[in-house]
Amino acid sequence: MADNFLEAYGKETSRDVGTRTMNYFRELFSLEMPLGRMMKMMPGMIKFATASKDTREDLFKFMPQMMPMMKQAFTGKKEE
Amino acid sequence: MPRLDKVTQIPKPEQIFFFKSCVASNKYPGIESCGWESLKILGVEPVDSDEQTCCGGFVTFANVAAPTASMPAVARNLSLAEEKNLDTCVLCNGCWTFLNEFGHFMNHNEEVKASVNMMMNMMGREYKGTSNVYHIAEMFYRLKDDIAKNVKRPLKGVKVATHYGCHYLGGGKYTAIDDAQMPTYMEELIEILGGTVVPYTANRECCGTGFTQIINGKDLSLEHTQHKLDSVQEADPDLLIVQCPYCHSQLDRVQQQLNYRQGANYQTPVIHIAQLIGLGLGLPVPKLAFAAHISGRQRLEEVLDRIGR
Amino acid sequence: MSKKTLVIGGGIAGITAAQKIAQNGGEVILIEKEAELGGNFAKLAFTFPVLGDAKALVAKEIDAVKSAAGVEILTYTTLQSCQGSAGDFTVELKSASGTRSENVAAIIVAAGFHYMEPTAYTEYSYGRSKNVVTSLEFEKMAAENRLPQGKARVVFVHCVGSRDKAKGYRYCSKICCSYSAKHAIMMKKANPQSLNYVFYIDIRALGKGYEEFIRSAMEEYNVRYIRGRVAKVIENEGKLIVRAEDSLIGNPVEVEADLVVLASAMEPPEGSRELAQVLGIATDEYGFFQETEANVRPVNSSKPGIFLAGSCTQPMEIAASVAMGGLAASEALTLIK
Amino acid sequence: MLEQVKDWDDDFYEKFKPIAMGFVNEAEKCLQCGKCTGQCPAAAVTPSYNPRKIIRDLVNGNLKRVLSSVELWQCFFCSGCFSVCPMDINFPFFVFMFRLAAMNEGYGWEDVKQLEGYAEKDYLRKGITVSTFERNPEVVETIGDISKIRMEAGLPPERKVSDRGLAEINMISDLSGMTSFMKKIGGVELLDCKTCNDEQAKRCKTKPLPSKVGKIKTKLRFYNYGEPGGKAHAEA
Repeated sequence: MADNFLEAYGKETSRDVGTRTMNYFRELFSLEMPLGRMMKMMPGMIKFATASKDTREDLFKFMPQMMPMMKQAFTGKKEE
Repeated sequence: MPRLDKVTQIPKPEQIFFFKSCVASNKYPGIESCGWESLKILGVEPVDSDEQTCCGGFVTFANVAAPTASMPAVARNLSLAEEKNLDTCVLCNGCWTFLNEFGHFMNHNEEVKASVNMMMNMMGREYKGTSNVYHIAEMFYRLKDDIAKNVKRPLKGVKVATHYGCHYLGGGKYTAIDDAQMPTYMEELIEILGGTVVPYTANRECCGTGFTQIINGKDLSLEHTQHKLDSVQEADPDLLIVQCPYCHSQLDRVQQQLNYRQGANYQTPVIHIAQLIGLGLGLPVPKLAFAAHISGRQRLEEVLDRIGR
Repeated sequence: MSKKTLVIGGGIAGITAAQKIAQNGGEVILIEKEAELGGNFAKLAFTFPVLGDAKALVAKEIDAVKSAAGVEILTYTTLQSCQGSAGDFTVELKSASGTRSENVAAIIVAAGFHYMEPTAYTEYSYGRSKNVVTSLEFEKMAAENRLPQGKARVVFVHCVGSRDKAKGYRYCSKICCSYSAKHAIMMKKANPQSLNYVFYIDIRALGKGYEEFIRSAMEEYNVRYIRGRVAKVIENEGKLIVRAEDSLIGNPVEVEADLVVLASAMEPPEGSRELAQVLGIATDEYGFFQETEANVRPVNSSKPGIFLAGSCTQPMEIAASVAMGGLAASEALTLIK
Repeated sequence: MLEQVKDWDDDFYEKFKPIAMGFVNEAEKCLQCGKCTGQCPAAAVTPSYNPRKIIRDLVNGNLKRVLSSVELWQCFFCSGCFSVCPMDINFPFFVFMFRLAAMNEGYGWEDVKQLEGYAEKDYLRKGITVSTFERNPEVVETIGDISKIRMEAGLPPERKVSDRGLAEINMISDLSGMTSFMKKIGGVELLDCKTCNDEQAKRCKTKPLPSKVGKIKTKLRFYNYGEPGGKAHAEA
């Protein structure tokens, strides 16, 4: 086991760590909605829809707003 | 000295959204019942909702999730008050700071607000950012004249020390109603109720919970709380007043732990400002729920005997 | 057309400017809003970096200006209004006996500075504990022999109001490092048993003799310099508990002190913005008067014919104020002759 | 040990600030005056903890030192540093942001694992983060049944969040990635205390916890900012 943080990181510099951290936060705080992210949200939405009758109704009300976003996610283009 | 310009901005509404706190509900129910009843006596009708959950700040500050998970939870809780067109009154410094801070971020960052609102829309809600969040201690200070008129059980000869709590004064450097280093509004409230204020050295020290340190860094947490309790012990107050249920839980429970671990003898009753006001306004003793308190139970009974049950 | 010059402010810069103009045959009206001449200089006990008797030095200068031919001194007087342009200003002076109108060729603004009242610094218990004083109050205590006796610990806190965006000003007040060292030396001289601690962020001792002066405090007078801004001062049973970080070691420290001296910031004189408005000249973001060019035109205000001198332009020490007063005088003289 | 300045990620802070949703601000204005540390409750009990040094390393881009440190996990979140800071640096916000970054590097999961239960069992299932359940038998002995006290105080025996409310916070959790994040925490493989030598065990802040086989392996953190203090270390 390493004795200090320099040994633990070996040849990696703080610059490498910084790049990795930046990429992590960029993805975490991204407000974009690519396909992968949308697919990840699906199970949660299904769970919500099946919770009760009124949650399902509320979610269905949201569907018209949802469609252009889905389209954009699939095609990767922003709709004019 | 309280910032009077801030105090006068607090409205005196007919109704207010009563935001319940996790610790207050499940560990010290007296805070919840006293807050509710005292507001009623002071002419503000509390309104609650069983859809209200934990404020949502915990998950971010405990690092169980990113702040992106807290924002929608905060927005959701605030939207409950917005639906009723009411301001929010919280019992806990944590709720106050999280609802305020995250609300502030969303109000000042349109993109974040839009993405949060997308999630809100899925649930048939919308976050507008119109509900102001007030701490119940702020409300009490705003209503101090009404309190003075309604004192039924004066705290004559009761020595009271104060603990304000970091998440209100520290985090609210620019938003709290008092100065972060030399606050006095709780002292004023105590004097209105007829109590005697006892100063002690470590007044502005943190209670030591350290948010999560009590769970994953217990040694640090206990050491700091002990330092605080030593100072309280020296001043020997009958009651230690807090305005945050989390500080309440720490200062109350750690006394017992230290007594057990080190054979110390800390016996200072800790009560929330809502309970103190409830005590002064003459609420029946079961409503104060002192049975849920752990340290200084005997002393609490003595105080009750002295000022009348 | 008038050959007179109006000097606003009877501190060391204004006194110097008035003297120099009079020595060159000009006529001067020197107005001072308070009872006595001397300004902030007259409130000090000692000068620095050479420990001179401040009261004697300033008294000599006041005498010189009072006896100078062609200098009219008006105390309790303020400027009411100002019209006209360089070479021909009409000013209205207000005093207790009423207002009077004068025609002057040039105006020198030497309004001085004000020691900030650190009332916002509640963490330092200022205003709550009588043993927490500003450096100006310390000067007074020293003059009246009220300094703590015996084995007293005295803590000097730098940068109270300076270099502080939240509660004070972002600028450095320049002289606090030196005068805190002076106070520590005064303390040690008055009470050799005392233990003195100075909490600093950086030591700014620029100029001839300054570095040596501060080193002498450390070397000859055993003043302990601890790098770290004081975080809080708590009163406890008559003692003051000072908490700070010794940031060179990286460890929090606590000092049990008998007296805490706050080196409060130099701020623009009270009413500087109103005065600037009356004169029609510019101030900077803090309220100090703005010069047209910082390096080669330090005494020229934004309006021709109005010149600036001393610490109403920026925090500065006595020597610089005197130099600036002289330069302002020579600029004013060009308009008279 | 000698550090190479050329290894630092000098412009990390400048790049990070705009994407941090406004949580990380003003650190470039830090004067290194030490007022924060002077009033810090954590620094008073353990001298190696020092917010000033952490801010310095973040601005300099010495990320290796910050992210692998134990000190990053010792903040009390009391905001005292913010309340006295002459430059209005809100350090507690830095802490939770960089704790996330440290977790991305594989540090500190054992601390978060102890908190995951509150989020999963209480927050998501009941909507209330603190439950009525008492771990400490002495407390139970002293106060008895909390629902009885609630009833005496005129409240329902248990505070219940409606099903609709629970469904909503669960969806927020699913949609914001909190659920998957917590699954990760659940699968954390903790340090094996048996492999530590005495020297490492002395430095270790981690107490033995039930380990679970999963994808993430926690790494040993270091006291990067000085010798640790506190009673626990004094006795060890």
